[in-house]
Amino acid sequence: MAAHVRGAVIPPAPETGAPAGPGTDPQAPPRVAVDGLVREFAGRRVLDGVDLRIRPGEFVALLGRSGSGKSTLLKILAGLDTGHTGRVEAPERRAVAFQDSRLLPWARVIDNVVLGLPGARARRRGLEALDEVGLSGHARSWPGTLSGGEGQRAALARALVRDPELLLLDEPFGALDALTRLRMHALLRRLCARHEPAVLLVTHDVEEAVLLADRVLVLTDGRISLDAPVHLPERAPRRSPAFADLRDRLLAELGVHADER
Amino acid sequence: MAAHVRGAVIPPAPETGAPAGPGTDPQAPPRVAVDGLVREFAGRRVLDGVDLRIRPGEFVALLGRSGSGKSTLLKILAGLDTGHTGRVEAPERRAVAFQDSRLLPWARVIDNVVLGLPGARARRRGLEALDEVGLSGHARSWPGTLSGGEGQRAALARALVRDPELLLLDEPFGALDALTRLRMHALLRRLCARHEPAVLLVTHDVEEAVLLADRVLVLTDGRISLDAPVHLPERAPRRSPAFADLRDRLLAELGVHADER
Amino acid sequence: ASGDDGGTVLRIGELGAVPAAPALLEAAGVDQDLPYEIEWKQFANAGPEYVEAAGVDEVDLGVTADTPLIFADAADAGLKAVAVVSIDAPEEQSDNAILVPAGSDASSVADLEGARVAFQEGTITQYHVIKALESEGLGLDDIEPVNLPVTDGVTALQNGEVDALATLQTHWAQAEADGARALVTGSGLIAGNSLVSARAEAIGDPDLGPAIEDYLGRLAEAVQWKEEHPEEWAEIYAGLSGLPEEVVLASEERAASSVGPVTDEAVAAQQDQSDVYLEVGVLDERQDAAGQFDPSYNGVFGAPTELGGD
Amino acid sequence: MSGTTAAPPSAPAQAGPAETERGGRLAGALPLGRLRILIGPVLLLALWQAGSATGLIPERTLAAPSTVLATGADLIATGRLQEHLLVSLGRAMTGLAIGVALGTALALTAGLFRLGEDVIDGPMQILRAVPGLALVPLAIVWFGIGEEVKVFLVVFGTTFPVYVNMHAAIRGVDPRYAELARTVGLNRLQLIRRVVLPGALPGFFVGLRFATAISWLVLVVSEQINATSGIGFLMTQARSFAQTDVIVVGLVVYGLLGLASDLLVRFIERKVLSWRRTFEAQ
Amino acid sequence: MSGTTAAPPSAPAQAGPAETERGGRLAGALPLGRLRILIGPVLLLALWQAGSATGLIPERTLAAPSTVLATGADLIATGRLQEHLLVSLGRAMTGLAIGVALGTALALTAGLFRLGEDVIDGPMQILRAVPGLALVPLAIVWFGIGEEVKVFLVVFGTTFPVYVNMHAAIRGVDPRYAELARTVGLNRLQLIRRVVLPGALPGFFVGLRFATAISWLVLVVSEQINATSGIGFLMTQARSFAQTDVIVVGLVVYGLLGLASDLLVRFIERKVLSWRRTFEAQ
Ligand SMILES: Nc1ncnc2c1ncn2[C@@H]1O[C@H](COP(=O)(O)OP(=O)(O)OP(=O)(O)O)[C@@H](O)[C@H]1O
Ligand SMILES: Nc1ncnc2c1ncn2[C@@H]1O[C@H](COP(=O)(O)OP(=O)(O)OP(=O)(O)O)[C@@H](O)[C@H]1O
Ligand SMILES: [Mg+2]
Ligand SMILES: [Mg+2]
Repeated sequence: MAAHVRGAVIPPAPETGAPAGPGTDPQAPPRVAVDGLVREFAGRRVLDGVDLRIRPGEFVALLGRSGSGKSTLLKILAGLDTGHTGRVEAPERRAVAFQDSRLLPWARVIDNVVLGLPGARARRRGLEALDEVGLSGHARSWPGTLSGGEGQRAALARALVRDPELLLLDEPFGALDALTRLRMHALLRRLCARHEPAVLLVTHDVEEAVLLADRVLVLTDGRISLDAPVHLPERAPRRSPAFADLRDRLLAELGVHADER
Repeated sequence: MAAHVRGAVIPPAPETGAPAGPGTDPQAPPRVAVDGLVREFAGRRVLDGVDLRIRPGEFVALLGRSGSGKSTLLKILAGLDTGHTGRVEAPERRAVAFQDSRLLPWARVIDNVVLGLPGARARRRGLEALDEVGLSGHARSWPGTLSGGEGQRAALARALVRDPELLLLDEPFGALDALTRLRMHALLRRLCARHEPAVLLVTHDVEEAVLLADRVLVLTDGRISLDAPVHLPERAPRRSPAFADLRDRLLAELGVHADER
Repeated sequence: ASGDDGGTVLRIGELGAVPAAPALLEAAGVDQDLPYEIEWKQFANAGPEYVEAAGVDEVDLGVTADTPLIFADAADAGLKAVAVVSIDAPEEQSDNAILVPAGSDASSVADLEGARVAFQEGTITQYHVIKALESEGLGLDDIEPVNLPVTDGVTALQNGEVDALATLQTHWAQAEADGARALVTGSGLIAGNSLVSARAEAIGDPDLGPAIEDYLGRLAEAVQWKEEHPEEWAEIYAGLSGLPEEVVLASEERAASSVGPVTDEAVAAQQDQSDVYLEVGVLDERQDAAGQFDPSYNGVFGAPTELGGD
Repeated sequence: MSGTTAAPPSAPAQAGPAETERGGRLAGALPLGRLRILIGPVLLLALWQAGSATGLIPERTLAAPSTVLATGADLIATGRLQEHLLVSLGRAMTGLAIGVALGTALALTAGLFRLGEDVIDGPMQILRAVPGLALVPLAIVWFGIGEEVKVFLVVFGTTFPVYVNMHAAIRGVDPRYAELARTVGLNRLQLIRRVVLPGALPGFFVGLRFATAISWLVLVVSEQINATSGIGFLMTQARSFAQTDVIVVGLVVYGLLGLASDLLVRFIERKVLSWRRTFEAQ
Repeated sequence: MSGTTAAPPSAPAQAGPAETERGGRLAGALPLGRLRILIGPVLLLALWQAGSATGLIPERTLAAPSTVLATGADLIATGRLQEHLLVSLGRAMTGLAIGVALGTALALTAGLFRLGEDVIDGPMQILRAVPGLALVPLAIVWFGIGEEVKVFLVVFGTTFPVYVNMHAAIRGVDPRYAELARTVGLNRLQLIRRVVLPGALPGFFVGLRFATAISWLVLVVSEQINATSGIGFLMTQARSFAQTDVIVVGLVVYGLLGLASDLLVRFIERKVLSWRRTFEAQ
């Protein structure tokens, strides 16, 4: 893994000052290192100097208003953008779940999931992943026949089956009902515990962000305007005052007033 | 408007027994009348005898697990499906916001919004609608350059600018951040108060459903398994016990256990 | 060229849409005991492909109308006429005609003044029209020339698109069967020769040279047989081409011809045609027609193997 | 409003606005099933017969269907037609196979590599515009007057339609899928196999349709060069002897070949593109 | 990893795996800019000159570029070439305009109405396969031997590529947009204008490219009929008189016409399809 990481030259990032979350080694060099990242579209600065560190095993959630540049940042980390300036380092082995589920319409669901993974073993793991996201019955369906949430889960399975060093998830649960969403949370947690990838999760659900992440970021006006570590009790985290506190802080940062919550 | 409604032959529907919500005339004939609706895909019954009435001015939210057939029902009401059996009546003047935002890639955002509406007045109204969804700066953008949430809002503007008799919304807020979402709620409420369309809103957000709708339905195993009227106080509805009660009942119906909420 | 077994192979180009020559040799009974092997090459579209193929050593010998040799020479294609198929009585008979449709009141070439006359540029039909006009003291400027492929001429005439059509052989016979009438034929105006041409290199070749000599003898015999058995030949040709037998027969009986040596008359006729093309601008430079001929095989016909000169 | 299919008798069908649309669709779909595809050709035949009967199409220019039937039957009885077709089939198919392979390979190279695009696309656009007929002399120099030259001319004619359509189709593949391909680490070959080829397949089929027709059309020219058989030779022969009935038999054969190859390509298309939802006529 | 462009000097650029890709892209993109499009043609020219110099392309069959330049200059100096081109331009453009309009109208009818599809598509597939050359006698009967027949043959040649590509492109329009069109109540005309035409435009342009080239190619046949000028006439004449240098000038003119019309169509395409993100070569 070290071969993929260029962290050696990067000094530990004291400026963001994020304490390591559970499962994160504070001494490990960061897997993702972004400095002074700027991206313009037609003269508009969407990203205006973003600095970011993500350590191996760290789970970072990214919040931000619609159109604030979250997907743009994710794409840059995924190596899919060439128009930016600034320093960006990310491991090569990364998996992405795009905001649109982006399934190849000409490949069956299972083939979409194992896309690029060779061998029968990958296929077996793909089927397991489909089972875990509740789509075992749709393995041989065409993507065009899936419902919105089914497509999203297939895309999630495709990202999870790869066990990457960096997992980039762009609103992967947006189209899911409450129960399915909880199941997907559990699945994601299990996988992260097992493989310890660095995770960047874009979401609009503040509670989801707080419950899943070690650290929550808010992107405002092209910069990281809030970088909040999450410390919740293991049991009944939703009931803890820390949960409500952090949620309210984040909502405030996103511009939602107390009486609207 | 009456010319578009065939309600005269439909007896008032005592079986669903939904009391009229605010702004709903219980005597008015239903705008949407569905009886024994069945839809199969490849032998699988996705809708298995759905009965449904929606009155003019009534706001109905539809919940259901991912893949339970919500979008299918919506499409049938929109007149876009021909493979079903059963009786379906809906007014002709309807507007749809699809689950995918479905913007024509070759038309600028404003042209997408006013698609099918002739004249300069429509254009002015389209620009107003874009302003209301916070996209006034993107009127002349190509849809391909919009962020996920921006596209969703453009699609919402397209549906709202038409002032239809039946408004069909398929997860129109799924990709929006908390603040933008609240604004869209307010916008939708304002519009409904003004034009009193019948509304069917598909959503995964139980609280959203309870706060917006006069009635909340849950679709399970191809049938409407729960049909709950909503009665909340006008002031601080979120803090009322009725809100928490209904929310918990709906979550339970969706299979989420108490300790997971 | 030599075959698989090392024996001599003579590659003969057969021009036109029917493999007529092999059938003719067979019918005339002159295809036996060949001291060499014949490989037939069919060029359905006549002219250009044969000349092009000869230019790249794909064919040794062939019979064409006289016109293609003029252009082959202009393009340095390396073909020489080694024998002439000429009409026996060119003053009375011809394969060429200028036709007018049924009901036309033209009675002589002079009546064509101002008329739309169809011919194909760069073929004998153009030459024929020029010579016919010339005989009446007219030129191309006095008519309205219409450039049409020979294959489309009859259709145009029948549909009244043109007032007259210069055509030949079976096309003539077909139009005639449809009521068209010959205003004037080629007799007395043009020679109407066909030329047996060979690749210049083949002529001097120790194996191919004698083969060509032998083949010319057989060809002469076969043509003679054809003239003596027109019905028999018409039946064979009709079978090959799918044309009605009457049409073939009418065309065959039009003008008796025979294969003979390269003669001064043939060279002169060729020179005249070439000069006409120069005059109307189809050719850029004056040619010496004698350069298109090689009398080496005149001996086959008992004629001197040198041209008499002027 | 949608109509009623299983409503209880107590609730009679309501004719709503949408009902009309549905009625229209049913009326268009006629109960003919798969035979619908024959409507057009039969109409064409009827027009032709009518034209012949009224003299709009003179018998000596385009023989009437009845005449053509007789001539065709005759050509088949004597075995001539089959023989010509068989010879042509060999030439057309060989040339087509090479042309399609070449066109596809060139389109992939130009579509996937910028350098390939720079080097290939310009010359292809130039050569594509060059009349094949005018290339015959050159083709004879390079390939002689045997089978090779005939096949070469088919290759020359079929490469371009495949190239142009395929190249445009590759450009038309959604670039978001290319992004996806990069994130899942597909190599160039996998990118072609998994993304570019399937995505460009509809365009490829359009090119294939053209190429199939052209492979036969070219024979009218190429079977003038040292050929004594083949459908192209038959046509040239008939044309130079003004045998309109044979010409028309040839035209009919061409038409049938066109229809048959179109049906074949459609069939393959339906199998291969079964994932595809298409814009439907109403 | 992506590279550095505005990093402070203290943080030197890191060569990550993605860096290589980017470098590759840069290397491919050469600093030639818009001149890149000339690489191919220049290469083609070089090959030709080399072939002529080595004798692989005999002067007699395909004159060397230098010879062609001289002949071409001569043809231009005497005004012949321009005259022929001008005459042909009129015929090609008239026929092209009609053919494109006809092909588009037929494709729209077949694409939008089931009945249209049934009646139109079969005959189009049949007629498309028919050799235009064999239609000449019939064309003469119907259109005489004036300008009409020449234009007709261009129309016959150009209608089909437009039809086939456009028809396939209409089928390829995402049916979800048709659903959208119904829900916003577009009528048939608006559906065409707002959804079908723009969606099928990329396919239309492919068809247009073919049609443009074909409009010139057909002239080689149609300008044999009662023509005394035109580029097709020039080619036929040169071939029957074995004037290889003139043939080659003709071929070059054709090639340049092909390149020019391709550039023109591309230019229009870029303007009209500016919304489109395409799959890019790397
Ligand atoms: N290719 C592009 N051209 C022009 N503008 C673009 C382009 N891509 C993105 N943008 C603009 O950049 C801004 C940020 O887009 P991005 O997709 O990153 O937003 P986001 O934070 O993901 O929003 P959302 O939550 O709505 O998905 C948006 O305003 C968008 O319109
Ligand atoms: N065209 C089709 N062919 C086959 N199956 C289909 C088709 N369309 C939908 N389905 C199936 O029908 C079921 C219901 O789909 P639908 O889109 O209505 O779900 P949904 O309730 O909207 O789900 P979601 O919340 O995930 O959007 C799904 O299991 C889906 O796979
Ligand atoms: Mg986004
Ligand atoms: Mg749905």
